[in-house]
Amino acid sequence: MKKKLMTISVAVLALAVFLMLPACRPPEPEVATLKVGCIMPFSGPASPWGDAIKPQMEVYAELINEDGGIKIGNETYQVEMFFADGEYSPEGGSRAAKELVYDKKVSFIVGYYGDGFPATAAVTNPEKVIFISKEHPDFDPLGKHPYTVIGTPVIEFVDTQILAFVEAYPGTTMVGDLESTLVEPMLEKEIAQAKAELEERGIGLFSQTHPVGITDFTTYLVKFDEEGVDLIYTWAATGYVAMMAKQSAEQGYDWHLCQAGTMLDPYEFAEMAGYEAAQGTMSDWPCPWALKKVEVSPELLEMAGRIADRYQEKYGEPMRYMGGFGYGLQHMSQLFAGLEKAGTLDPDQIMDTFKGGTFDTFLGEYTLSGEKTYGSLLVFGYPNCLSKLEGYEEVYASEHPILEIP
Amino acid sequence: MAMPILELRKLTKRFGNLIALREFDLDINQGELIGVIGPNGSGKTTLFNLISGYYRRFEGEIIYRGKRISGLRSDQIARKGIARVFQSYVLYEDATVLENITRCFYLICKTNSWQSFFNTSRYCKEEVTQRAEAEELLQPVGLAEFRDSLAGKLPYGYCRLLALAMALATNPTLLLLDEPMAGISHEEKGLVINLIKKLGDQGITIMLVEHDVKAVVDICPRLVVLDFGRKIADGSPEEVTTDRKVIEAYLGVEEG
Amino acid sequence: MKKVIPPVVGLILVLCFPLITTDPFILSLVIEAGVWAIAVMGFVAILRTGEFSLGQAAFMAIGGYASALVTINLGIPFWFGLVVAGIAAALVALALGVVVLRLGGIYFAIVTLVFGEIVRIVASNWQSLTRGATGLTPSAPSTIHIGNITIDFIASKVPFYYVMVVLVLIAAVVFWRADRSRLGRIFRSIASNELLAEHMGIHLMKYKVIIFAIAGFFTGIAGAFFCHFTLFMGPTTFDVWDSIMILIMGIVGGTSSVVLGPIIGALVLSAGGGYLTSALMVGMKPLIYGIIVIVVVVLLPGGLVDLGRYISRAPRISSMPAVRRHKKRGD
Amino acid sequence: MLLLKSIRVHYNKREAVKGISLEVGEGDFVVVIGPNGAGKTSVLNVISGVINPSEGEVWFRSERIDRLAPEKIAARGIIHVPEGRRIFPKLTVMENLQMGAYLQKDKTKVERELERIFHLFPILKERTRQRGESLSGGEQQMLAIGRGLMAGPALLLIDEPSLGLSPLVTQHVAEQMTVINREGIAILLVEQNARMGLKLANRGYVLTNGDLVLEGTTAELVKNEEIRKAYLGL
Amino acid sequence: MPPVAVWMDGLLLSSIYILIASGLVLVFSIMGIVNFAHGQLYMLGAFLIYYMFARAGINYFVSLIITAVAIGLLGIAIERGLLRPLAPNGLLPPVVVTLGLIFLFEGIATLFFGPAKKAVPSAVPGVSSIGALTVSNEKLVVVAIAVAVMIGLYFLVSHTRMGLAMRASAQDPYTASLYGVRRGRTLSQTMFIGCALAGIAASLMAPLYFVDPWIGLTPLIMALLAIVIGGLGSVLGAVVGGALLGFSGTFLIYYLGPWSELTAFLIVIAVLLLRPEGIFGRPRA
Repeated sequence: MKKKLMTISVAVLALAVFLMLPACRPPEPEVATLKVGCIMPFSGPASPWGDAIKPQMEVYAELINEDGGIKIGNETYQVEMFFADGEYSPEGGSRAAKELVYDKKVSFIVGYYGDGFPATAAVTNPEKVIFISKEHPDFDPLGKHPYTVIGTPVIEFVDTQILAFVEAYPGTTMVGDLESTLVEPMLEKEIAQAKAELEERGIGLFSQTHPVGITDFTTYLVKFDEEGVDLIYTWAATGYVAMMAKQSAEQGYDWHLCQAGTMLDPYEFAEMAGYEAAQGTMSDWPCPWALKKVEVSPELLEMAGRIADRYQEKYGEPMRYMGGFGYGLQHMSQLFAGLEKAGTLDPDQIMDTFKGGTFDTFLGEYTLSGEKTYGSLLVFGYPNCLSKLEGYEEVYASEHPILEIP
Repeated sequence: MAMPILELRKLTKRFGNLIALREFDLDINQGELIGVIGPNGSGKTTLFNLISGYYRRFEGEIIYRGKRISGLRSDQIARKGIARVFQSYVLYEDATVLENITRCFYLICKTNSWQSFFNTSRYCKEEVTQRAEAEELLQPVGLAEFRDSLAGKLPYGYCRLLALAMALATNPTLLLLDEPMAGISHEEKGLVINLIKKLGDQGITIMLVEHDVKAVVDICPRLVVLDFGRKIADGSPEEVTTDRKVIEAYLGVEEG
Repeated sequence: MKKVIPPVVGLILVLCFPLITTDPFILSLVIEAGVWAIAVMGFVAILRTGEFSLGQAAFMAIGGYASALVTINLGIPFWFGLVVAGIAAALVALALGVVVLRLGGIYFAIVTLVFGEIVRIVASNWQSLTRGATGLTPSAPSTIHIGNITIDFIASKVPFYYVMVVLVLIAAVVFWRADRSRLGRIFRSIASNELLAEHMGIHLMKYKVIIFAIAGFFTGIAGAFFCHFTLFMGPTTFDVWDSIMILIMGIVGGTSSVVLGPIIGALVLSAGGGYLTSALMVGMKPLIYGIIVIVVVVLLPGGLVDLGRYISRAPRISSMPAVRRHKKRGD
Repeated sequence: MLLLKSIRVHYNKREAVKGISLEVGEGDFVVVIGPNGAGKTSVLNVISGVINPSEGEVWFRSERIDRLAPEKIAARGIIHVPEGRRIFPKLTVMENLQMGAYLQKDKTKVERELERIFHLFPILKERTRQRGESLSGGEQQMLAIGRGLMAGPALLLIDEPSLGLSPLVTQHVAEQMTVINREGIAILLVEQNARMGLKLANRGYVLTNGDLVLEGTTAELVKNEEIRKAYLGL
Repeated sequence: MPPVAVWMDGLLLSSIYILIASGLVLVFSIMGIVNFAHGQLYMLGAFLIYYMFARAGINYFVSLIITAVAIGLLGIAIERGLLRPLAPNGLLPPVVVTLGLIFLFEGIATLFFGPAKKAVPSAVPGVSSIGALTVSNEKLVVVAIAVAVMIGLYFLVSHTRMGLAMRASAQDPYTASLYGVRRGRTLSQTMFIGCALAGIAASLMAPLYFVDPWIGLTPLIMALLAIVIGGLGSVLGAVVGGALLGFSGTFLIYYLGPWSELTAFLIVIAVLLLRPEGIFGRPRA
């Protein structure tokens, strides 16, 4: 009986200690700091993305602070990063935003990687916290969500991305599109647009939808084969694309596999799909120094190089994942450019600066449209720089920049 | 006494290849005390299971007060005034003795669930009277002092007494008693016998399944003997206990 | 009189909570915990009839969708949306209950779990209605003006907090009254001994379906409130994991009381867990949850509610409700 | 061979067996009779180790066996044929028999035993592939006894073999038990059917309400009027 | 008629569902509880294979056997340490513990193995071409091993002394104990076999797909569906249910696309309405 009591007390004590943990926080620094929050998945199946981008963002903030910080008006600010786990779910995003906004008192949130932007924006908006995120059909930067900016127009670039893939493989006659029921409704319009544009070029498009979470795509691949597909476009996450590559090889199919997202780790991808099967897989590759048609400002190009070097120095391995330049790092560069230009921390003035302004980012100079541009409202451009897997390396494949902003 | 209260017509119950009860006929009159006896496995408990609706699939008919009740659920049968005390002690073991009784007032509550939900004064009053009634019911079985102990912790004999008190709480017209005296002490047995007799005097019809033939003979003016799923005798205790077939059923066939 | 003091003091504390802190982070954690507490109360109420459901989150999803759809498409105010949500969830619970409550014990658990998956799949496939995984974006209740007072649900979390408190109170009073009244006696009878209860005239299915529907009603309201609070409703907002979490909160809080245990369980696991998320290493949270569950089941079957009794070594009257393994019955 | 010394059994504070002493010699055929609820089955359960007595000792071939696990007792040659037969319903007749020989490692012995059982109960041989549940009551009883024999017992505890069986079948089962006993296996029979039990056995005990009221040779007991009283309450 | 590749895929999916579902059923039929952490045992098995075969380079078949045994032993530990002591307290405590184990195992896996998807290389690389048909060797081997394991399981359960004891103990523990079956040992044996099946399934599937801490849920739910269809407590039911789900899954994908997912659940609902106890379940009530 006594022993049981002891065990219980210990368990309760341990629980209490855990509950106390977050209360022990370091004192606030005295220098002027810019509190920047970042919501990414750090738990659950999507956590590898958060884990990959977080160190890059930390390195970037570190380098900025070493260089003296961000100059806004007459004051120079050090950058302090706060990360919260968005669990890749709307509730998680909302909870993480609350933690960052209410508890950590951040003024900006960048690099949101997850689902359910509206739920997150609902937290940031009333507090006038500027939220730079990717695109979502319900995401309304000028209407319901005035303090939000689309940093990465992921949905809009679907048709240009498909064109970029097709340009990389000029002989393509039939494009297969394979999406989960999760993303299919989001892309419906864009895919239709892509289909029309492809038809002008005499190329067909055949679309299929699969349930979430399956790992066996054989049946879908069989159908693609029956339709005579020679290029597959998919939004599926890297692991699932690897499965598609592997199962294609197992069936003896020989087509080009193109994933809309960035490749998390080319080495692991090749291991997962099988070395042979993985070869030639194309991905989004927002790598500043590999851009050929887009010009990046020399400072940011240098910074990109320094980030890669510092990353290698700090973690003892090369920075393989380039997705940071499409999300977290890109959003940071967008934000800092906007702040320096606005010369104030007042959110309304910053937003005014954003609307219609032109900014240097890691992916070239971009103009934010204050008007309707690519079918949505407030958006940064995005170059579709694509890579192809050769051996265990990603190499430049093609590029289709979105340049024309009225 | 125009019509028997319970009529059993050609009841047959099979379990796979086994026939537990075959073509069993019986009429029971209002206020009668009937003892059902027979060796182990002769189908006595099966008979109760059919009447109380525990088994709903069988052949034959059960007619209670002129209405067919075979095929009804146990709760519907209970609602008609047939109460049953189980063979092994079946109680709400995790509740107190008093609570066990009050739980049996379900069918005779005058207030409805809404009144109870909103805790109306009528419901409160009824609760108080029911509590008093419950205590009253515990008196004759000698369980008053145990009212607050858990039923599961009661000594075996008291469980049987409690089960009896619970059956009475439903204010039954027909009481099915399945071995109320199995495994209880001599004094308790006396208590139970007196109680059953008193109930009989109150006009409750009772069917009693019991192994203790002596007790049954003591209580019941009419006995039915089952053997091998069949009724082999029906009559007064004197007739039955001297019946050759009955003796053979119990003791085995005599030589020669 | 002594009996009245603790709940009154507790209620005053709860009502004064926004005076102690208006930190929206803490408030939202507590508001979410309140939502879960309602769902857990429903779960525990069902459990106390001897059946355990692994699909309670599905009713939150049904409520969430119902409310989101009627408020968005028909422009009905949030408050009626809650009622619609409750009714929709209760009706589904009624229909499901009639079909699956016949199956006892583990069957019921498995089938309700599967039901949760069905709701998720229908929600993600029925795109014309639910907009699939894109989800719906219900809005917060509109600002209320009463004289000079303005209640703004967007600027502050405090109005939401009080709405949550009122909902939890209503649910608590209903479940508490149900537990204390004759219904509770019937539920306990069924849980304690189904055979006896039936022979005492209780129609088992009727009462099981009733409590399943009542639980569904409040669980649906909880789901609707939650989605108007986070402003999002998607197919995975309430999924299998949430159903399992509801069960775990119920067990950890303690099932001996139909109100206090769920509230404690939700506060400790939902609010506490949410508070801890950033402080813990990846993977620590599920690990801790797992350990808490096992420790509670093995050492403290009465749940946290029972902790005081355990330490003072008073006799424990509570443990987990008995859940039947199988219906045993001939044909 | 088997010796019970003042065994007491409690179920839930209820005393089911009130200090019973009993003896079975090698090759003996002993019957315990008494009405239902007299504690007969409890006595068998104590011997086979399924329940532990609250008091008293059980000795088998000068070894104390109470507190031993059921499988240890079975390994020593005491096999219990339970009340209600308890055939494994979904196992075939053959498998039911094999279960009897679960502890028997010697395959040839098992084969021999099987031969003997099929000789004793030819009906079982015809049904080896049928499921236990498909047999009639009498066949199930034969199977239950056969299953017990498969273990190669020195002492067979048989509980109410006549339960629910027609007199004719009961007669048949009774004859088989005599044959088994003649082959040298001691039998402790628990029976409600007093006349049958007393006819078969050479010694008997009479139990009522957990008490031993009479004991002696069956020849003596048959004449005793007490038995009739005990049963029919006259 | 769908193409042969679709048939092959159905066979493959059926194999995994059957292996997992029959493990669950086996444990259920003896212990009377569903081990909800079964999917997580599968996940742990997949990690074991990854570390032994992909990382340490141990022969695949050796790794497979070690994984099966290790997961089986883990099952015994769960049964002896948690489930058996809780068994007298009714159905709920052991079931809740298995639900808690889901979180515990996922936490452990995330903490120690990391959240990233891990790749297990093909154990039997290459493809075989039979006429116009191309099938990967890996899939052929997986199906062959799965079939062999199921045949082995059938033999074990129906033709060995241990299997006999297991079945007898499942039907009537009291009588089985009278003939020398030790209940505790039978429980452990059953848990070992059931969990080892999850380990084998994991070893077979890991090289085909990827490994991460969350791969356990889908197989668990599919296995539960298979069990509901086939009937709780019947291994034959698990086999039929698993095959029905596996083949209907791929066929319906071929004809219906994403709605196939719902169709699987509709089959379950139909079964529940028409025959609540499952196709091979024992009728109740």
